[in-house]
Amino acid sequence: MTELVVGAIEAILMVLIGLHLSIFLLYFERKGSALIQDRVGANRAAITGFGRKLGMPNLGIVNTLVADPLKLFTKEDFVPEGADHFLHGLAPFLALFPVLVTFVVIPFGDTITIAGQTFNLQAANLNAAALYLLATIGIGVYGVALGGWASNNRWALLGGIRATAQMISYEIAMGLAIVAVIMTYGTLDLQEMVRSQGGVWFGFLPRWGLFVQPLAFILLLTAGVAESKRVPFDLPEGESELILGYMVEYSGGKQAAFMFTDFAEQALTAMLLVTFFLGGWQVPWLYRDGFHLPGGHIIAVAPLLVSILGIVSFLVKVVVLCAFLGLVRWTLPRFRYDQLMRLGWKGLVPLGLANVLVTAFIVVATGGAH
Amino acid sequence: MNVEFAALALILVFPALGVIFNLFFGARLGRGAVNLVGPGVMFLAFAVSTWAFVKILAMPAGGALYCPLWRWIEAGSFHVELGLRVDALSGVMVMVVTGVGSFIHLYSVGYMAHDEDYARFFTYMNLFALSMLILVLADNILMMFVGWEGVGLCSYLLIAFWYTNPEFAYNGRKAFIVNRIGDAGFVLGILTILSALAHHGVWTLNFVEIQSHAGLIGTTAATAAGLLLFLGATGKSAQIPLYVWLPDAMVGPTPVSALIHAATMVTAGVYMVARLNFLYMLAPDAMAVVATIGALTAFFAGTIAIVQPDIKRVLAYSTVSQLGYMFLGVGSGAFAAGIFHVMTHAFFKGLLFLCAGSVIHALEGEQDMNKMGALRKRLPITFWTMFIATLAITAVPGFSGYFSKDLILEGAYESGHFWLWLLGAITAGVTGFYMFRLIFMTFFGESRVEADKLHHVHESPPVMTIPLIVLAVFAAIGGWVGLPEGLLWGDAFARFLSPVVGNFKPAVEASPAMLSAIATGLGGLGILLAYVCYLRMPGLPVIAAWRAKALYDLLLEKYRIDELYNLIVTRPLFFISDQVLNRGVDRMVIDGAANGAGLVVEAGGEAARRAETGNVQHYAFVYLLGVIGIVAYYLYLVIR
Amino acid sequence: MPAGLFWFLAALSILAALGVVLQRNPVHCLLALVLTLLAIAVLFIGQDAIVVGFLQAIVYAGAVMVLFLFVIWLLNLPVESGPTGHLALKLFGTLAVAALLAELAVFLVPSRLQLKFSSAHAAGYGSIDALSQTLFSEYLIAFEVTSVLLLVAVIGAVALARRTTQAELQERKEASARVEKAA
Amino acid sequence: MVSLSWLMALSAAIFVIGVGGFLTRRNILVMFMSIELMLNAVNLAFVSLGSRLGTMDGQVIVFFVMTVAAAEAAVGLAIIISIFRSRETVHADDLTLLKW
Repeated sequence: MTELVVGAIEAILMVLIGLHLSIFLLYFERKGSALIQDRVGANRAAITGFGRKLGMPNLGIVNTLVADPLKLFTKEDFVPEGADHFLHGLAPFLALFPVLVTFVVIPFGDTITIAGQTFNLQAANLNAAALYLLATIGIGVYGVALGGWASNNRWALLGGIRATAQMISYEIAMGLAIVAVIMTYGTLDLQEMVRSQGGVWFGFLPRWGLFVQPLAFILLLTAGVAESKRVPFDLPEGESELILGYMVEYSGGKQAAFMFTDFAEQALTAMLLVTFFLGGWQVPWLYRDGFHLPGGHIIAVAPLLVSILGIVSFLVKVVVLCAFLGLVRWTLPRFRYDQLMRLGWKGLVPLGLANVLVTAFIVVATGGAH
Repeated sequence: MNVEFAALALILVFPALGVIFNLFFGARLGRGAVNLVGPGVMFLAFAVSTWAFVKILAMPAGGALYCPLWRWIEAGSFHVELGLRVDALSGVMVMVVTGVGSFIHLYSVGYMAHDEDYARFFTYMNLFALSMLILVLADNILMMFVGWEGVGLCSYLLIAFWYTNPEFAYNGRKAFIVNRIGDAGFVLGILTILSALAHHGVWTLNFVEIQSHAGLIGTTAATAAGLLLFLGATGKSAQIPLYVWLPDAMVGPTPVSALIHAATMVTAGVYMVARLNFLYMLAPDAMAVVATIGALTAFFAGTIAIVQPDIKRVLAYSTVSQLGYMFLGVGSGAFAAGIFHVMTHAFFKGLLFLCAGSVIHALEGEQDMNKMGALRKRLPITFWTMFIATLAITAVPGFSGYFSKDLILEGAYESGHFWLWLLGAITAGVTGFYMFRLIFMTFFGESRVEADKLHHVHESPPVMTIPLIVLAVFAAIGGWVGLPEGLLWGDAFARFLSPVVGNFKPAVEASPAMLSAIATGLGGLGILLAYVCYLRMPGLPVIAAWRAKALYDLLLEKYRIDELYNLIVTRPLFFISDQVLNRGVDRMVIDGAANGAGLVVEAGGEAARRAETGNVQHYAFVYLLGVIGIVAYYLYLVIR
Repeated sequence: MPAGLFWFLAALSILAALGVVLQRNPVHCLLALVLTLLAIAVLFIGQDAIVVGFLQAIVYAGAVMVLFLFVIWLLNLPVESGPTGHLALKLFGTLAVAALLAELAVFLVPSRLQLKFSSAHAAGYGSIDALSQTLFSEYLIAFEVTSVLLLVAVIGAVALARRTTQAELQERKEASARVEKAA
Repeated sequence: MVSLSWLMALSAAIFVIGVGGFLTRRNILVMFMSIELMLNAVNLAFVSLGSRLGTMDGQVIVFFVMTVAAAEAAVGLAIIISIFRSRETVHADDLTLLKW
């Protein structure tokens, strides 16, 4: 029973992390893009001028984090004529749900011991977590697909078709990248993957997956961006061509759910990259008993602090990666659809296959990953 | 003493190469190449044969060369090993086949000089020689049968060489079909021997092995086998009752006639009987049949030859007649004499045909002797060589035919067949008559040649006359190898062959000189009669023919044997085929069954097609019913 | 697998399967099918067939069914209005189906399932290791043949579904003209 | 532990529903989906029996069934598209060309 409660708490925690990251990304979307494009960005909503009285610049933070959701959730929920009411309502849920349930398998810290009880900082300790990821991501396709179809709108349907084709195409590249990672670590358990990234090579280099599977990192990064349908892969939304693609007939809360899905996927991508390649919650040179610096010095650290440092390390890495993804979003121009498909099928998939092949050879040659 | 001699295979390889060359490249590479290759391969085979023959002569008596080839048939304890074997008997035969064959090939170069289809002609000729060589060289009876069939096929091809003429094609077919009848007997004969031996656990078809186990074959089986094989021989060697194809075979090119009559094919039967002498010795009844058929054929064909106007037809019947002599010889047990006659006959009959060809060539295809005459001066070489050949065939003492025919008649008499001897002696007279009739009508007397042909009658080119001269020499002196006993080297030929065919054992004492004198005297009588009838009193034959018109017509129409065969065999066969098998069995029973099956299927399909709605769900429903049935069955099994 | 979960999944999968058969709108049918597949996938995982269960979700529900969805869109199928199909077929079909179900039910009376079953699994049963061991030893040839089958299916699908382009039509016309000219 | 009988009964029920769908629906796409239902029912039976017998064979067979189903879907759907292009219909009772 305790286990169940702890699991529930951890799951809620993880989902909250995901949601907050999404909020952060929403903010970054507004202000970050403004920064890059040399403009002020969201600047109007400063409730009672609270911040200004304290002499702070107007960050528009309240606008983004509070006013936007308030506005979205209070708008009229409009369903177009001839639309499939049931599916129109179901689609945003179908899109968001699989992403949110994916967060639970991501380990966000090592075990933590509180009051004599040891907890694993991973909401659901599935031993086939890598497969679970792929499954939920695969199911996520239906949300956008049905959203586009149920709107009874040509633009929406086109957007839905584009989104579906794009997602199932890049799912393959993503799956191949993850397969290579699985082969490298020899396990499907994400917590174990992170654990095996502890320690150092050559006395100083952290044993991160990035140094073993650089190609898989790039593949997963690219495919992840494509999965979340962000620039440069935002063709399903393509404001200039399809108005807003599969979301065009959505408003209010449902549209917010779709938007949220994109952000959550971005956050998820960042978490996966961190877990697979950047050592997860591992802090370089930090072991159970403290830091082992390259020079041979040892700085003792309390066990509880080690665990907390792990969580902080994980969050920092994720935030940095999210920021990087946002940077990409505002830096690269959009692909054409044929270029997108060509990149997916002729670029990433063969590269992923080659990577799997080479990995297999090396794994066999070095006597397996176990 | 047996010696392995691999070069024997070359005797077959050369003609085979000739066949391949002429068949595939002959027409493309032109007349020159064909004229070189066609006879060339035969001369090469002749050279190898001579080499082999000399080796045999050098060996002690009874020596043989052999050349194993490969295992042909293997079925349980029965297997046939292919191999070539040359002993004294087959040595003589192979020399005759390649030797005479070579010169006939050479002659053909001249004879066929104006024919378009020379490549096909030489293909057939080489194949013919090849088949005959397989027949002669075979060391087992089954391989011999291959050659036996081969010469039958080639005779068909060559007789019908000018196949655009329906009559010629018909004659070719006739030769083939008549041969088939004999071949059926031959196959049955082989099987009889095989089963007789297999009954005692000996599975073999090899001549030597059959001979060593001959004691196992009972008299009855030997008689049956001998008669069946002889049926084959009557087909191949044109004896009563299957001789009818040979005169009709004259429609082929003349070198073909020479080849068939002299070197190949027709002598196969005689060779076969001599080869299986041990078998026939076991069956005196079969021997008697062979001798009787031979003597009857000799006389019978000779009488037909008397009145024939066609020069080649006369020669054809004379061949049938001479073959009868040979069978008389081998049937009397004088196997060496029979083979001796095969050899001398090859020389003079080959020569006669080639000379006749030369005459025909000169007269641009004219074969009727009533339109010849007085050609002696215009065709000197042809005349003299043909005259020598005629002296040989009429058994004028000193010439080759004299020695061989004498030995045969002596054998017939001494084996106790007095009446057969008498018939043979009379036939000698008949031979003298019709042969000199041919010479006189062709080369002497008034010229009856048509005017427009007369001015370009000319002697043949050297490529044709050289074979004539060579063969004439052999026709003249070729018989001296078989001089009478006690004279110079004596009967060397018979001594040479005796290890293979055994020595002749006389049953009745007789004076050879006396017998010879009677036969020669009868021959002289025939010549004299011909001289009187055709040179002294040219009107006499006409009067005789008018007086005995019935007999004359009967002879002229060849005793109407063909018509008889038509009546008793062909017409009933046609009748049964058409009325019973065609209208009855074929149209009613077989067609009825076939059409009936079709009707049933059609009616059934018409009824069943309603079930085909094309709707996949209907099919699935029926499928489901089947599934329910199967599940129900298993349910029954489980519950029970 | 807890009994409660089983009953829930069983009810869900049967309802969803009925949805496939009874829904008028093909897209709704498809969604019902996806739901059935997912329920069955969970049933698989509940019986320790972990890899196969996830594969069912990834490949079957996540990819093959999307293909169906694409085709439905491509054909722009209307919602069927009113009863469809042959009434007779429906009647007799239902009867036959009921008969089959009855037969199978008789089979499934627990006293008849007299097989010797063990409920305890060896360690690693259903894991990717165990599946791979079986797949790449005992079923290796079948596995390789399957790869050929997939290749053939891909080629076949492309060959069947692609339209002939104008340029190809033109080329064919010219080729046949050449043939006629030659003849 | 759920009784094997119930698992098999569930499999049988889904299978029979698939059969019924195949027989009664006109739309060949839906008929196709019914076939997938039947396949999955059989898969469930395989996994259940394999699980009770403690062998991996059942799962391997399910793996192959999935592969074959994927190939079948690819080709089958391509055929349906071809049919729709030439006949403008996906109703099974309009596609009765294969009859007398």
